[in-house]
Amino acid sequence: MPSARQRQLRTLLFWAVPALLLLLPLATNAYTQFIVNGMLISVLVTLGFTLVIGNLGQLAFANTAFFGIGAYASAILSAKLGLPWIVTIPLAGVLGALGGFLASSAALRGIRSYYLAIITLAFGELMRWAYLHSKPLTGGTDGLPLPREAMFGISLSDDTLKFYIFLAVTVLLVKATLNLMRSRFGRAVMAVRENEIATASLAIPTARVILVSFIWSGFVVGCAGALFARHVGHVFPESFGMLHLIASFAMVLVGGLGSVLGAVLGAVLLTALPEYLRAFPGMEELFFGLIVAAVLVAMPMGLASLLRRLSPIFVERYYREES
Amino acid sequence: MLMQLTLGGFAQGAIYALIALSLTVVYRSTTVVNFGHGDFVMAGAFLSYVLVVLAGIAFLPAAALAMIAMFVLGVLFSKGLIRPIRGGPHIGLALMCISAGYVLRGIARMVWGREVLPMPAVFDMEPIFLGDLVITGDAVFIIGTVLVLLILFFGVLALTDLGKMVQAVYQSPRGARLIGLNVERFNDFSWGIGAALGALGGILVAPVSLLHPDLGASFLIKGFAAMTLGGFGSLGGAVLGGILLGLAEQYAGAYLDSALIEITAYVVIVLVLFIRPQGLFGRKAVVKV
Amino acid sequence: MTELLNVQGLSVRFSGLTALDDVSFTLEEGAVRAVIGPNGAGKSTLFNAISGYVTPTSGSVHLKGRELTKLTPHEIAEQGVRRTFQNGGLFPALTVLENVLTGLHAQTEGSFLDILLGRSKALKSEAGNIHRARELLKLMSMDHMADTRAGDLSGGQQRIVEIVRTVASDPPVLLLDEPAVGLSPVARAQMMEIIHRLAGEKGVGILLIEHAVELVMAAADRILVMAAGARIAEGTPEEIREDRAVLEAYLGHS
Amino acid sequence: MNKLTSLMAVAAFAAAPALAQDAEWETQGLTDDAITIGVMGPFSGNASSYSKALIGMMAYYDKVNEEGGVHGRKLVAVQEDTACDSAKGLAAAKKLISQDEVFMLQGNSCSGVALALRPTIEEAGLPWIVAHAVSDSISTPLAGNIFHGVPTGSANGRAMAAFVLSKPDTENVAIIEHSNDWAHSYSNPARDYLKEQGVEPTAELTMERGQTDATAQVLKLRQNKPDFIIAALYEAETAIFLRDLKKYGMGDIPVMGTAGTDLENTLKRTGDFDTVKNYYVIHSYVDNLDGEKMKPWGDMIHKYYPDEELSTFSFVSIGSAEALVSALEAVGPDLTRSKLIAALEEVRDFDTGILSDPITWTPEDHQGVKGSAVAGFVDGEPTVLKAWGQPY
Repeated sequence: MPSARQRQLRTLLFWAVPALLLLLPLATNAYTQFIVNGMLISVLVTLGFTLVIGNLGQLAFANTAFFGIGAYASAILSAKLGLPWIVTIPLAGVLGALGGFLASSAALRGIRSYYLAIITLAFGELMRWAYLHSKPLTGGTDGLPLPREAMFGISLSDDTLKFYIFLAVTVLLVKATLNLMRSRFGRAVMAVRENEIATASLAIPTARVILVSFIWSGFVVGCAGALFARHVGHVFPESFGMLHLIASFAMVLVGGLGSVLGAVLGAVLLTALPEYLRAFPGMEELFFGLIVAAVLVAMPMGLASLLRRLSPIFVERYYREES
Repeated sequence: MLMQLTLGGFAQGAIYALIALSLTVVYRSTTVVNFGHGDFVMAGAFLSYVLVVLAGIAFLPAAALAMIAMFVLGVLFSKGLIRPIRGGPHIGLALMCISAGYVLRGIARMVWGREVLPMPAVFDMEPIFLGDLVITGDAVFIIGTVLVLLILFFGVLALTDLGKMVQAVYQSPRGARLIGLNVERFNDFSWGIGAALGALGGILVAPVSLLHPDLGASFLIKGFAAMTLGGFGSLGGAVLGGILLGLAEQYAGAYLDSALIEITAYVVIVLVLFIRPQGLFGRKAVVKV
Repeated sequence: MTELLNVQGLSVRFSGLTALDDVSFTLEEGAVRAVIGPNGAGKSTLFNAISGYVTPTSGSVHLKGRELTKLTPHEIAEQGVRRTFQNGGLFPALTVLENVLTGLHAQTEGSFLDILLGRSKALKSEAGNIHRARELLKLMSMDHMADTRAGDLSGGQQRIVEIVRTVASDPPVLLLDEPAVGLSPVARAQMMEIIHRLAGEKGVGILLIEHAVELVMAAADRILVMAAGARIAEGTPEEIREDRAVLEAYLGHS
Repeated sequence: MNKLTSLMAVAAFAAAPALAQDAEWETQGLTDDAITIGVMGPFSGNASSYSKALIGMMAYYDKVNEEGGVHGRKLVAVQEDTACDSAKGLAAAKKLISQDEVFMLQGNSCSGVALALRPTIEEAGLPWIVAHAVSDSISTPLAGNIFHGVPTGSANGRAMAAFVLSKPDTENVAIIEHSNDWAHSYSNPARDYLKEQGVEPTAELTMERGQTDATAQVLKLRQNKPDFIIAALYEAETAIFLRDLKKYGMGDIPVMGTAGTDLENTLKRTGDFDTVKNYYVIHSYVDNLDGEKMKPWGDMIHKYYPDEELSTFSFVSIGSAEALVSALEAVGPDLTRSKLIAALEEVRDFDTGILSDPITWTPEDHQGVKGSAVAGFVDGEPTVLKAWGQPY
């Protein structure tokens, strides 16, 4: 286990990274800033995803559905009800959580493993169909543009402003998720994955653990959806199809299944890499496919496991001993 | 109109049945659901295209060659990529299948991404008009081929020694291992058969449709829906589920709204899993909590 | 001695098959009661019925006068009846310390929101539990293994950690499902010692399924013998050793 | 631009376009011998077949360059992939604008992406000529720097409906379409035009991308007996729909298709003339694809892209490239972004020699091409038509 000093170092590191990131806009242009903003969104999506498929061990593919629900919720609330976008972020999270609740109701009915995968896939595609065919609300195929809006006198089309907002939301949600994972709840989530029957024998309400995991995953990804809506400025049904699933998978796996640190690493790396692959259009599917296959065979626990070997400060423990 | 829809439903359903059957063959022996199967179907269609159009081989031998090639690919996939992670979590296996599918799709896209390819019509027979009912060459060809194949498949399974062995493995892989059967090799073989049968689905679709790298995605979902409807793991159920799904799509499209065709499969999946998770014939599809 | 567990007329039938047939007994504070019987005698069904994994067809289970029969497994565990599992119920990917902490789940304070926000209420309670878990491990001389993955422990160590996890919350009643299976003689002796200490020092009422006869005879105050789902004998170890029905049941099946 | 100053002067950031109109900005992406042009298109992803649309334009650049360029400057295309995905498209646009610092933009195929790009590009202020995407909302309401160089959805949709109604005694019109933005950009203006003319579509059906069977739709149409069918379907589904139509004995009903398909390739795909003989498509060109007047353009594309399979998309962006070059010529050697925008707004009735309708851009209206011809088979030959029975 990490020593008290290592724990302090870890805490320092955790806050130093976002603190340093505050200076990042000095080094970026509109394009690189946009990519970085996209990374922050991917971090949240991957985080929510890894919680369910990694920690809880449930094969639920409803991630794109939560993401879409969040994005549409944010777009609809700001475009149709005139709410300030920043207010729609938690609301989108709540609606994403509602999606999580629906997905968990399948898991709690005993629909698990591949069945859960299939039914959640179907759920995601039904949502996409619903966006397409609810034109008055969602704009149908034309999508829904977010209204122009300013905060602190700066237009929300400004990538630097968006960066600071995205960063704040991401740091908050990552920290909250870490708190969660390093509590009795986080242990219970893992316990359910390892042995659901034995978990119940320890006075842990397993159904509630599954329910809350899905809800939190939906909340995080729903918030990410709201960020995405503003990131692109225009929400289309096509952004939430099955095609986007493989990228999410790759991020979860490359980083390390069930690891918060891994979610961050995987999301950052695999959002950046396709930009370097821009010179070779059409290679992305091949590339992601090969990466996932290679990681599965050669490094099933992802990059996080390498870091763990490097230094104990990267070991993620499911308890918290404050120094 | 009902008769016509029924015929159309059977022709579509025959393809779904084939795909669901091929998924089930793999699932029954290896307990892996191939989430990349749609792309195997696509690969079959593209291979037959390459052989027919580019290499100038006649359709039937080309189809046979494409199936053999896909059989080999299935075996190699099982040996090279599934075996190393067998026994690991389902998530890993599902992801491996998905990524294999993406690789196939990526290859197809690299080579043909910018063209939508036509396949020459195979059964260019004049349609037969029976009163209001039109019977087309395509429909006859698809239904006929699938029917022959199903008879062959279930015949082998029920009547031959090989079939009995296969059924024995389905009953108890451990028992099969005890009597000296090489289960690993049997699994490779199942992957090969699954890939070849799925490829045949693609090959049959190719002449009536057009080829593009995303061809497989919708078939995968149809296959899942058919499997779920028939009962996960039931070979006969997969076939019946496929046919019923084909019919349901046609009826829903014609009598309700054509926008429903696209989501019939999804609705079937959700309803069946919530109301009768074991499907029509399957063992219970739920894990005991 | 105070009565803890009162099992009355407990029966379980699965589609016509009687797995448990009208079993009644009581368990008192500090008592160790063993359940023995050949395979298929209904011992595991009895455990599952008491701990809520199987719904009894008839009969009742009370803990200190409170009915448990209709409760779910985690509710029964929360009431204070905790169990181990025959095949080992540890979470292999969690560390030893994390495993023990899961046993203190219900004893941890702080709502979901407290946890999310990292409020001191939740943190303090967590810190207290970590301290307690370490103490318990130290008692078993397992504290040096606290950060080892449970899956990497030896079979005997796993059994001990599972018991530590199960008793961490100080439950009044403990159901041990073959705690000594697969253990070395040294580990068996240690297990005996643990059982004695739990019953003698802490007054835990222990219900024990065990095949190892010498362990049963040495550990149990009373023995319940089952065959084909029903109780065929009950008594002190000495009485059971003499009982003809028991001998027949065993001889008839071996 | 100094990043630190802009960061501190955040208010100025908000007013970026105003700030940006300085001399340096005006000639960004410009050297004495090159004009860099950002070319965005779906070079990957499931819509990558539309990237063909950018080939004609780039071949035209090559041709101009070979002839010495414009006032001594070569047209240098910087390609970026949008994958037909809004987030990827935005990244592409931002890369071209702020990293590659191109002088102007031309291209983009997917309307959804173009709609997502519009606010960013409008704010950036550099000229953008939309060379393929058809949605009207890309260029309406007017954005000072965004020009539409192809017939828009409404121009096409109205042309489709007008052609349908130009057939004598057309009363019963049915519509079949994909439920996506591309299909709606044709079908909605067509609906509007029909309504203006007092015609209500009698059947509105959908057929999704990837469907390999149109039996249900065709049988519904059989009960309906329309005089004309408007089909906003992609290439593959068009072929399937026409084939099923003929299969069920309705091959005599004329079908009006979009600019997303062409007669020659549809014929190739169905492999049967009878199936397509009553198929009409929006055809924005002066001649059929293998006609006399199109041949030089086809030759030009093949000169620079020898392996290109020609389809209707291959030619679609050439007209706007011609208009761009004429505007660049008009500006003269002292090129700036503002001068180019002003020159583009001077383009009047510009005959491209390839588009059936001329290009006109005015300060009030940037939708340059107002109409489109139709093509259909006449006596077995693909023929460009003005209206039912009237050759172009």
